[in-house]
Amino acid sequence: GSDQSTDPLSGSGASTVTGDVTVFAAASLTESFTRIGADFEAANPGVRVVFSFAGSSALATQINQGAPADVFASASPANMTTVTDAGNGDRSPTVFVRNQLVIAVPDGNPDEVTGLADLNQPDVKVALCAEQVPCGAAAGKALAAAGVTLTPVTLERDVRAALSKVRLGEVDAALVYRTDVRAADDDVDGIEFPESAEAINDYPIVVLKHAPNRPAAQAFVDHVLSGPGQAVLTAAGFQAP
Amino acid sequence: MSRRDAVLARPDRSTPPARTRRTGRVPVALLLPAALGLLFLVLPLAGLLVRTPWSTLPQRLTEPGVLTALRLSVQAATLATLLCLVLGVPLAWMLARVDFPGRRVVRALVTVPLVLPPVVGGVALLLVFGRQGILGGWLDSTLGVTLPFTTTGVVLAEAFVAMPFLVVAVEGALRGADVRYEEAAATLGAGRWTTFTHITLPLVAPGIAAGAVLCWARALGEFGATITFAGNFPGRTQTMPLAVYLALETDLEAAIVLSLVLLTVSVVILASLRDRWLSSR
Amino acid sequence: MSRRDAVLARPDRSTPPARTRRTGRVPVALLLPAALGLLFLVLPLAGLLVRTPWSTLPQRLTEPGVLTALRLSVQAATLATLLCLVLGVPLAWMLARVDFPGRRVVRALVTVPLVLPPVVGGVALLLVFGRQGILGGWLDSTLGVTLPFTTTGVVLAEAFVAMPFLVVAVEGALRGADVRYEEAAATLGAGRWTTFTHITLPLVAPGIAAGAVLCWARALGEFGATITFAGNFPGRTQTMPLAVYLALETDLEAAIVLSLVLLTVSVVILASLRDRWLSSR
Amino acid sequence: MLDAHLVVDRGTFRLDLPLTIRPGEVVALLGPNGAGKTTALRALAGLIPLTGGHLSLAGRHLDDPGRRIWTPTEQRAIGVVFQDYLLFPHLTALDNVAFGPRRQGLSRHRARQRAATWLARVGLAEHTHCKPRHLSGGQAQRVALARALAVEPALLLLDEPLAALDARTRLDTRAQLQHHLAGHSGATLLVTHDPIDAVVLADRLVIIEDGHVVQEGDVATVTAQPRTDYVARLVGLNLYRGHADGHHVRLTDGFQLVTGDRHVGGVFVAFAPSAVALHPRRPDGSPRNTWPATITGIQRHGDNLRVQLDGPITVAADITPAAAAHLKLTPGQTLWAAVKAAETRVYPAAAPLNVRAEP
Amino acid sequence: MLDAHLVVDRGTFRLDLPLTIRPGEVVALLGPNGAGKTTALRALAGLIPLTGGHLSLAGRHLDDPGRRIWTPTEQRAIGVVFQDYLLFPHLTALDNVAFGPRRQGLSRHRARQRAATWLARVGLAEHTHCKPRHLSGGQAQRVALARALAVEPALLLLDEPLAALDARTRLDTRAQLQHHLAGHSGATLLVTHDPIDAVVLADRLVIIEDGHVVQEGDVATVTAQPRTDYVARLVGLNLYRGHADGHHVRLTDGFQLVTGDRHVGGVFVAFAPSAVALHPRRPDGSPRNTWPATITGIQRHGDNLRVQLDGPITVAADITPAAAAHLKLTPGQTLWAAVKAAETRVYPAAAPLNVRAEP
Ligand SMILES: Nc1ncnc2c1ncn2[C@@H]1O[C@H](COP(=O)(O)OP(=O)(O)OP(=O)(O)O)[C@@H](O)[C@H]1O
Ligand SMILES: Nc1ncnc2c1ncn2[C@@H]1O[C@H](COP(=O)(O)OP(=O)(O)OP(=O)(O)O)[C@@H](O)[C@H]1O
Ligand SMILES: [Mg+2]
Ligand SMILES: [Mg+2]
Repeated sequence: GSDQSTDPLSGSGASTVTGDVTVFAAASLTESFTRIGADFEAANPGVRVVFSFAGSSALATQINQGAPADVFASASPANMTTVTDAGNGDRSPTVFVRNQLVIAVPDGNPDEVTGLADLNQPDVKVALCAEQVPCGAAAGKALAAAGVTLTPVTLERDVRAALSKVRLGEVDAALVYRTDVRAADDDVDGIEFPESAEAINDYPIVVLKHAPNRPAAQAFVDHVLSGPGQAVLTAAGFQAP
Repeated sequence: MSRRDAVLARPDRSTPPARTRRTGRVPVALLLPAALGLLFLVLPLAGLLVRTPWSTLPQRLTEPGVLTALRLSVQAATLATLLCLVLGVPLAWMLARVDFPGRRVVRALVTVPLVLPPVVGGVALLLVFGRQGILGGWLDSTLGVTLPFTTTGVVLAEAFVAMPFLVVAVEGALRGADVRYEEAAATLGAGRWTTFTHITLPLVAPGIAAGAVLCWARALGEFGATITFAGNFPGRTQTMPLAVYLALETDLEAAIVLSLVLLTVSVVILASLRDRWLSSR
Repeated sequence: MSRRDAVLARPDRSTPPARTRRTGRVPVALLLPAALGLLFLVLPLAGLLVRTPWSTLPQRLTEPGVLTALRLSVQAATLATLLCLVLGVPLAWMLARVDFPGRRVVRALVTVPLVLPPVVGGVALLLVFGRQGILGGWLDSTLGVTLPFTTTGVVLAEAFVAMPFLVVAVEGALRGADVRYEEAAATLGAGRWTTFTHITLPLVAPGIAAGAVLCWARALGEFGATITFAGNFPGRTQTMPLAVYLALETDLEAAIVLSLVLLTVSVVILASLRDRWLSSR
Repeated sequence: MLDAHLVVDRGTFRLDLPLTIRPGEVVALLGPNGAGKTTALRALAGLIPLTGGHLSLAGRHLDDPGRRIWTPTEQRAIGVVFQDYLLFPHLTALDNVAFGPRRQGLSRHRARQRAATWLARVGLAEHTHCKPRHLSGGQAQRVALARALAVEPALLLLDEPLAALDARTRLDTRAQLQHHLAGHSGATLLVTHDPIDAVVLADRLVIIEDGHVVQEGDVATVTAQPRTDYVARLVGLNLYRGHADGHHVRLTDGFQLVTGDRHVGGVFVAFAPSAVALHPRRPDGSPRNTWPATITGIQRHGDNLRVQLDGPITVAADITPAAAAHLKLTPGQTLWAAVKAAETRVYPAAAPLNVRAEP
Repeated sequence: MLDAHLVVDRGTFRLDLPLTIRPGEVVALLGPNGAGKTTALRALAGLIPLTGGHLSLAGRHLDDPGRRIWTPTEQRAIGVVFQDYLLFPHLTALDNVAFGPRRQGLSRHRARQRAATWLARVGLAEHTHCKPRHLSGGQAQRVALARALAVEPALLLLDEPLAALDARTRLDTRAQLQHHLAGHSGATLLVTHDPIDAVVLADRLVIIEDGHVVQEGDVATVTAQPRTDYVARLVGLNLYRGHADGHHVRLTDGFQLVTGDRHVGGVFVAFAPSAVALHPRRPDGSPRNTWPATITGIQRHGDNLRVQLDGPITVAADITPAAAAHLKLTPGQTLWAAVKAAETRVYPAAAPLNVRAEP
């Protein structure tokens, strides 16, 4: 149903929105979005934000199969495209944060890794993401830019899995996002490297076409893009778009 | 004829109970692999216990949402098991007792949800029961029933994934049962339905119990199909495995704690239930 | 005494085979839930078939990697099933036949890997067999054996997840079997080991077959523990479910095609195997 | 009444048994192990389908493969006592017996009452609430008997109903059974190995061997004129087949017997073991048939001893212990056997039914 | 030799049975259903442990709960024929029989040879390769017999070994068994309901009721002087207990019998059914014991009829069919029964062992 107000300007300040807003968000946004949701509810007393965190591709499939969601925040443009190509996005999505790769190494950096080239040693076990997932695609670009060829021991299904391998000591290094290293605090160190600039991942967000509560959805998106929202995200290690 | 020479004088002090006296010694060839198998299943649990953050355990356990997710998990798994029993036991009976054409293919098809990666299973369920699915639209428009993203959806997803365990286990039990008792019931005037409820079911009760345990445990641990078909809404569709998944995103220890909670509950429930079932005869 | 009045004249033309003549009519109360159950298990498959991109199927199937992943999946699942048989059947026997203290707890502990979300199971395996694990370091330094990121690791992860199915199913079958045959074997001089191999095993063969089928199918579909413990590397540790999962990230159709390949292979193998096993008696 | 021609193929074995039983009649089906008695009983019960022939009970066609008629077991008005009981292990003795009456529509209470009555009749009033595994073999057998009788069937099928009972209970149960069968308007088929059961309980005997009827008739005729070795042993007679020519019968293996009756053509010759006299030397008195014989076995038989003898014909002889002591009988010993011609019975071998020749 | 005192508690039932069997001796264990015969046999086989007493075989202590000695079944030199066969369903008849010899260390080939020999001895040479479910009840029983005999055990335990055999095979198998037991140096315990089996095969009878020995002794003594109703029925005698005072015995229910022998004190009185004469009116001839009696049942019994009678004492009478026709016997009819004092046997009730009084 979309006979509700479509006023694009019903923004964050106007506390005219009420009801539930259902947000499908990538699992890597769990912590930041939970905080942003609480802030948003505080600012809009009549509103309750309901999150469903899962993998971006699963969320995209659900939305295309008619899931009753208002907002979709994806961890990759590709999954967003799946949704918009199916005509389920209300308009073109907005990139709300970006994420940059770092080299995750165990606490104290025992192998003294300083850059991508250090990973190409026979006794250094490296985990990368599979090329089908955003961090894997980004890693591919970064390695190409550095002219480094790696033989990883594993191609992980997502960035958290790759990071777990470092935390459990199974690999000596992994290419992951800066936000992940930040979340893992003292267990792992993040080594920045210059080629990561070539492989920055965009996080797009969109109000969905069949959103049951379009005004509140738009208000939530606006809140994410607003100053307070962005502050929570950058505190978690994301870069502003 | 060496067996005639060995007389085993048992040196233990206490009077052994009647049952063990009959059973005698356990051969090493069985004891060793059994112990290894048990170790293999239980050691990883020890690994988890080693990594458990015991100091912060209390506040982690009392966090809001843990109890909700736990209750939802147990409820959904139990309902899913009931659904599986209602649909799966008759199906197993058909496979074991009725000689219809294509039985072998049906039997193999039953194992499909076992082999299907659960996430794909969830997608398949969406394709059928989703709002745009084969049946979903019709269910929605005529009966007003929506299944995805509801607690019912969780039950359905778990039942889909867990039912094969029940069906295969019960069929095995039925095939092992002595058909002649059913023949005796028929000579006393019992039709197939009465024979099924009064004779067959009680006779294969241990097998059904085993199948239900498998089914319940599998449903309790279900993750992929649930998150795909029912979404991940706290209080509505977020079961413990989903909570564990999210916790894994941020905090390995939290995930371990949640898993241990799930395990403890399940082990306690199973340990208290199974002997009562098994001694039904 | 209405049962004495009904004489059922069968109108069908062909001479019915002997077995069906004996079975008579199937009660609706069983037929209906059985049909519903089957539908519930098979309909989602239809959903997948509807979405299958039939036109591009041939080139998708011949893509490199598909066959490799398939072969690895079948091999690993088979090896895992063998491992489970070797360790799990003796364990099930202990649970069913030996009255040791703490048996109920052990029986409940066996179901732990069922309930544990597979990803956590993978983590737990890493904590034990990983480089820094309880046993892993020792295995590495003394035997030079590394398990994570190897095909052996895949087998281990699958066995860990699938073994409970075997153990529970076989224990149920053992409890259903008539112990007096084992007593008869003992009077003929057979010790517990000979009795086990010569009498018990053949008698519960259908139950073991059912358990092995469950175990194999579960291992074939295993995803979470495998990718966590053994990682994902094509040709070494990438089984079909892993390939399916990654395909899902970018291309639903590709994932469906891969799943169908997996399903077809499994259904064909199971349909051809099971009747031979079941008719062992 | 039962009117059937049971034809069942089971691999190499084929049962071909015409069988009619009038209402109230008790027919005993006898035959050696593997003759097909249980097979016939299962075909009547509808547990295996006929592959030929037909079966009708009380005017209803129950099974007729030629006309595609088939009635499932539970719709046949039968009661069965199985050779190995098949008591439901999860039900008490009472509920085992009440199972049939319940299926006939009786309330749980009434069914249990009827079951209790039947259990009391078979002498198990104290074991009403026992599970079958707590019953001894004979107790289980009696519960099975009560269970089959409690449905008051139109056709009662009994597979060795008394085999596991002890001598005393057997006598009582046999009397009970006789009493019940007398008051039973339906047909009864009794499979048994025990000639006494057959003689006491049955109106008519049907004897099968290898799936075929070898003799049939009332008790007196069958016991007086056995037509196969099996029947002869069953009723305790020595039986031979041969060709008669007046008072002489040449047996199939060449030996010649002198008989009291005159006959011509194929005949059976029968005489009782008690008609055989044993002598240490060749006797020269009145017996017309004498031959040298070797003792192969000696067993007690009632108050007498039964001696098995080999020779030109194999024969069993009953003698008193006193005579045995006098003759100092031992296995392997050779002596002379004698039978008076007047003690032999001769009757034509041309049988009224499909009899297969036996030596 | 076997030297045992078997004490087993099973809920409300308690078995308490002293039992010794010399090498080569065959002891038959008889008793009504539920007396504890199978329980005793299972305790000897080590399938249930003793709760008291002791058990030693060939000088070895196998089970003695007081001394914490226990030998598992498979280490006892026994062979068992179970009441319901328990043939391994997945093995052929041959492999069932070869199973025991294999366990004794014979090669597969030698074990099969021995098994084939045994199968041939029990008359099943043609069924060597049949699975048990393709065997009839009696065939299965004979395979079980062969299986137990093939291990040549020091103690052979037989639970109703001949019950399911047909009359002919029974005779043969009984003779075979007799032959084997004669050549068997070990002890044999035979549980049976069939007095003929016991009489033919056993050297000594042990009769138990409700877990306790009620009579024990060689065949002649037991059959001549039964001490319980069960034994009397088993051997076919009428038996009463009473108090003797010279030629008069006052029975426990007050009736008085005149006897040929003189006795004083507690006695048993026994007489055969054939000693009972029936008269339409009160006889005034020689019989000293006469009483009015009512017919409760009539059964054929061999060549005669056995009539069950109620009255001041219950009694069974055997009469010829001719006499029956003359008396026009029908159930319910009242007539006079008479027994000559000379036909009664009287013997003291003070038993050598723990006998419990029966009327
Ligand atoms: N399920 C079966 N399949 C094939 N043959 C069978 C089957 N059951 C029995 N037979 C064969 O059929 C024949 C008749 O068996 P049946 O059980 O009817 O004999 P029976 O007369 O009852 O013998 P018994 O007195 O020993 O019980 C036997 O030769 C037996 O081997
Ligand atoms: N497993 C059991 N648990 C408890 N009581 C039992 C068990 N088995 C048998 N009994 C009881 O023990 C008693 C003796 O049984 P047993 O089987 O030894 O009798 P039996 O002499 O062999 O009789 P039958 O001649 O009928 O086979 C019976 O009263 C029976 O009810
Ligand atoms: Mg039979
Ligand atoms: Mg018994």
